[in-house]
Amino acid sequence: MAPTEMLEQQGAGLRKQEDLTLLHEVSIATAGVSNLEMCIQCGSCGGSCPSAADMDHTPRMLFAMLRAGMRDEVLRSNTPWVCVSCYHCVVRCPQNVHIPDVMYSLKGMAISAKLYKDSTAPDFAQSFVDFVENYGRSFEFGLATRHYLKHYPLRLPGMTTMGLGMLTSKRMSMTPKRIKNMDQLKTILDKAKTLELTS
Amino acid sequence: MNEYIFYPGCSMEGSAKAYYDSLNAIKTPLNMELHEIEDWNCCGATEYVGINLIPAYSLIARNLALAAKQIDGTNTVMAPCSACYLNLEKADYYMTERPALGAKVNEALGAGGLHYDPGSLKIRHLLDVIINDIGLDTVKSKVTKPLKGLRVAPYLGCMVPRPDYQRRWSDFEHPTELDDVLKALGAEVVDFPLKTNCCGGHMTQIGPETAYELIRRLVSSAEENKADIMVTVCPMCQMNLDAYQAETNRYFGTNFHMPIVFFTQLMALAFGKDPKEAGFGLETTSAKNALTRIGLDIPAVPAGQSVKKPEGLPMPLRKQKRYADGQKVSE
Amino acid sequence: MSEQFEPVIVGFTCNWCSYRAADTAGTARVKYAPNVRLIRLMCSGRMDPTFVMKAIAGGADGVLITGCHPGDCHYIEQNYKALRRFLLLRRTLKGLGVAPERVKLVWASAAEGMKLAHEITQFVEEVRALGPLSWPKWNENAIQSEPIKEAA
Amino acid sequence: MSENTPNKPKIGVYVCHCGTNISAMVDVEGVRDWAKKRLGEDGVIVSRDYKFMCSSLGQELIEKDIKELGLDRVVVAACSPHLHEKTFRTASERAGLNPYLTELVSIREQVSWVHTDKAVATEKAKSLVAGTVERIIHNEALEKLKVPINPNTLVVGGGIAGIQAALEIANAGFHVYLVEREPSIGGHMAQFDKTFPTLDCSACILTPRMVEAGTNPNITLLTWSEVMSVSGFVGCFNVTIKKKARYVNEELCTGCGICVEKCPKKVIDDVYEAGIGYRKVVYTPFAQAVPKYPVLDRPNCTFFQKGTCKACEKFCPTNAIDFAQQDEYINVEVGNVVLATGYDLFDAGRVSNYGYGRLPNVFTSLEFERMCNASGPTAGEITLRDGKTRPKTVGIIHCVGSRDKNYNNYCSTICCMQSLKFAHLVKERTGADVYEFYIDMRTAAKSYDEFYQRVLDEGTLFVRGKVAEVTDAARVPHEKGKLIIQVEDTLIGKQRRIPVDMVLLSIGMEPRADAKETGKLFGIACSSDGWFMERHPKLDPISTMTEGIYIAGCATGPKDIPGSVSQGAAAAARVLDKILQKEVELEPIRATVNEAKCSGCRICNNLCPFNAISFIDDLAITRINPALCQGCGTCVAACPAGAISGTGFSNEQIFAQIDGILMSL
Repeated sequence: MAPTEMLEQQGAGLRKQEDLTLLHEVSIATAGVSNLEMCIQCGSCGGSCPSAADMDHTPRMLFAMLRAGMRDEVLRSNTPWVCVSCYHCVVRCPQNVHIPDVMYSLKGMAISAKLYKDSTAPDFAQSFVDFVENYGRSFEFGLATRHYLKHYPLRLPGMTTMGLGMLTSKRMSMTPKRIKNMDQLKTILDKAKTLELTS
Repeated sequence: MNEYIFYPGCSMEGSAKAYYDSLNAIKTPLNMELHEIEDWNCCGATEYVGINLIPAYSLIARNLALAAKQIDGTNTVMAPCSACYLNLEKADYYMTERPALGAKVNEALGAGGLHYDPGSLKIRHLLDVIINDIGLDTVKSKVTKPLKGLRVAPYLGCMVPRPDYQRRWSDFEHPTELDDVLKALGAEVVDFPLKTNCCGGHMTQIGPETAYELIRRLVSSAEENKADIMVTVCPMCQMNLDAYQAETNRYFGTNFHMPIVFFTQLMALAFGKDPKEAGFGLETTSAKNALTRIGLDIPAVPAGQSVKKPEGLPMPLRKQKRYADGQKVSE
Repeated sequence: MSEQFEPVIVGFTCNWCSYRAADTAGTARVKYAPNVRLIRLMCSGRMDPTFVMKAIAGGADGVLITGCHPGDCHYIEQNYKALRRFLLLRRTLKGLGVAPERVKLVWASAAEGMKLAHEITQFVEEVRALGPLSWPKWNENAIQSEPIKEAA
Repeated sequence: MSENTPNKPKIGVYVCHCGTNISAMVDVEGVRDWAKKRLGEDGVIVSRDYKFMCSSLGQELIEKDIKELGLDRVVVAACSPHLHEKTFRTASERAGLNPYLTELVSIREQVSWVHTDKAVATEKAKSLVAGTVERIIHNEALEKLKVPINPNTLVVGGGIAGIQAALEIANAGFHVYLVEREPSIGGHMAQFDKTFPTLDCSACILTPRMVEAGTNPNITLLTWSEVMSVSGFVGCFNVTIKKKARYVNEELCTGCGICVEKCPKKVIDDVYEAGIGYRKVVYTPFAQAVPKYPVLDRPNCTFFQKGTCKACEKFCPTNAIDFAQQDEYINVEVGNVVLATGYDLFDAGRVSNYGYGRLPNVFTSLEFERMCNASGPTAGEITLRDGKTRPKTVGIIHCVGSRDKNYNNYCSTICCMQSLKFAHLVKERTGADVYEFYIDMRTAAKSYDEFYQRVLDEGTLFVRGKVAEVTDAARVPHEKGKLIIQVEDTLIGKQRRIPVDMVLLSIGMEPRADAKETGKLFGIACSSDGWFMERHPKLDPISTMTEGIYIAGCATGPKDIPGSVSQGAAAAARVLDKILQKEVELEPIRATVNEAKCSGCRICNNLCPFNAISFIDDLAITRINPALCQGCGTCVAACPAGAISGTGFSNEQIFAQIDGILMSL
């Protein structure tokens, strides 16, 4: 293998200059002030994470990879999708890095780059959003059935007992609620989709 | 009269019906008046932000903008659902912390003829207002049927005590507010070490194995601490721990039976409401056995720790200072 | 006019933090806008509002006041007094029809050469944006005499 | 401007090339010629340039002109006054010109080094020169103030730093008042068992020094005492010290300890024993305490609570117990002060995810020091909170409360070494497995890293990662009944849960809770972190902005023992230097009140943090004590009557400088 290719394999942002701006790019795309640049790699996030075991990289590693500009590797990582938003990492981070919000940004970037490994999570998020964008409310029954049909058809039998219980006990309604001023919400969201954080 | 602008959140009319019913059952005795936000919409849970940031925050902010229109007397928005509470709270906070975000969101709202000035509302959780506005004394005074002998595991979950940008709670990890309410109801509160750990969140949908493990940790710890029942403040937590407990049992070959209900349900019971009015019977993991304890005048089950003088080295005085300036020190 | 307006700015530093910050910037060869001329005081607390009036009346387009960070004042707390006077001063200027943005307060520790340089360059741009401030040349009743009102 | 001054001044302007440092970006000759031409009418009679003004030849150039042309003002356009002001002022002085009639203009740091357009840079250089020329016309010849020095010294704080300072001064033959808040001197070092990296016994090396301090005739030991008020200034401070009632008569007490023995009441000792041991109500904190006299802890004393008991009094062979004793106020005159007030420890309870206060077997570093100490509550046995069980696995957590924006931003510097020491002690005494959880290993001092090597060699297990939580909630059977340390092992990128019996929190240092008040009391500042602020962090770490007040030890920031000792000694050296000079010279930059102009409005009265301003009631005017005044000029700026003028920085001088700077070139 040619040395340059080997370099490619090893990645670590040695390839493209632009990749060295990745960290900043993510930081900007994040809701609050992410403080991502401040990470000292202490690992208090990876240590706190209840689902770390199922992540291919701990958040800390992900941040190091961002620094190294490993765009594809980061966006392919399942880490952001496994994040349960428990916020333990945020309150324990000695540098006040807004970790879950960074995870949200990474999900968004992964979706637009079509770089996620497993489509389960993105699909769930998408169907959730679909309901919200059409009704203004989330629709648990529709969501659950639609999602389970697609991804865990074999689990459905096991689920039905619970599902039925939920329905009979009126904990789930068969029909979604729609808000009155749906048009207003639509226009707002359509406008919003044309906007993004640039600074 | 404690007035609040009220954001119920989607699940209150669905999976968390019990929460809604019991809230309605206690609001009169607690003298609460709730003004529901006119035509409120979903807060996006933890899903929308992961898809598209600005729309996600605009979705949340629409509720804030609508609520701001309803300011009259009170500017406090009260949300009983942790995820809703956090989303509203975060939107308000980030729109201030990151003016760029605020500008974009208002640009979007503008398209719908709405606008929101971050900071003009106070977003608070139901438990917060019960503790800090209504107060434990009032709660105590309304108790007609103390929950004597009922061992309760107080379970707050994540999104109420964290990230807590407004510093409303006594602690990120081991807040005592829920314990205090339950004690006020006469219940026996177990020192539940995982009271702010995660219930699995949306993992029940996208990675059940992960979720089942988190559920197992919580339920087994509650059982080890000899709790009769778990109490939560969050529809998502209740849903996961209650509805998916059977699945978890199946997955691990365990045999947990830990009922989990909303704290308002126990409040309603203690206030003398009948179980149905308090939203009981809706839970998948039945609270029947647990309920039989209430009202029966049996001596409290001796707690794990004995009362006699500890020998050996004394324990440090437990300070609960959380802030650099040391303010808000809970006994 | 084709060539851009070069504002003249008088700056005041304290002897302990901000003047040393200027030294630090120099030693580190940090480049910044040349429009500011610094005057050394012992402390920002020495900052007498009439200095600012004098500078403005004397033809300065802006005045930069610098000192130690709050809590770091070498005279313990005098920079807080500077802060108070600064706020008062801005109100007075407004009353006189001078844009208060023409006076800026910057805290810079001896180590913050970078910061000071950055703040100076930024302030020059801000004042450049405000345009020239032409006041009647200094005389005893300059303050009373009707000042040129500024747009905005 | 010139008409303001009676006889026209004779000013010389000297422009320095500084090799090419200045001349590369500033047209030096241009400035030279311009100064003569444009500022001639203001009194510039000569202007020269030279390759290196600061060289002896350059200085001689100036001296020659002063002598031959009778210059009475000198302006040197060169580098920053903080570098060469002294050089040129001394040169002028040699030539018979008052040093305060020479000024420096910084055209290097403020012009040539920071600008890129030679023409513009040259213009700026010119206006800066003009400003200083206009200013210097109004400069006055000033004399340095001289203040006699009282040879006595006050040392506040009886820790190792304070003891060191006191001993050095006393041994040089001068008197020291050593004030300590606690019943005994010794400070934190007296609580430790071993000291890193040498592992020599802390008490063994400290107590001899304590005894020395206690017996040295030149040291007046004032323990169980606090400084209440300070007035005066360098050379003559007047200090009031409160000697808290001991309820033990020091004349009569022999320190036999029978009262302690007979006292029926035990309370938790949360000072010396860090809360894990008990003491009597009448007590000496530890066996080797200096002085030997016990203290009666009034709030806890049964007699003071119920009016009965008096066991101590009954059994005292010399009737030294004195329930009627009152607090005593002592006034002392001193010339200099050394503040060695030490540090507080971070409150581990604030990091609730580490469970301190909730999980019995989580200990702080100080608790562990006491536990290891042969004189401590377990007589040196390392045990769990039950006081019996030996741990089989111990986890030591670094950086607790340090390097963390939620608590303290700074590194406490000693915790890494302290933790390594703990690891060694645990291994040595229990053979337990020891884990160290660190973010970065910081062992940067003489033979520190060697100690790290040694501990590695002893088989301590190092995990790089900031511990996320310590919990007693077991997930798997083998975790039951243990404390589980959950952490990301950042070197393998995996989360680990490590069950241990005992957790030690290496808690950081914090400024004393009352550091700010102490600072106010002595007129010195605290940094934003809260530590006492040095005059210069590198070149003058011992002295403060207030003449005659010196700082040493951890009061200025986290430090190890050698660091504290050196600072104590250094502070002593500074004090002795002052004492031996017999009088001190102060910069004459001071504010003075023109009593004729003073309207007595008192606006300036509470502006001075150095209490230099006092109101003379019967004259209804304000006066400023020149020796107390530090010359900040705040009162000058505040005086509505313009009655206060600041030497060196008078309104005339500043106004003139503004005119100069803004003059058309």
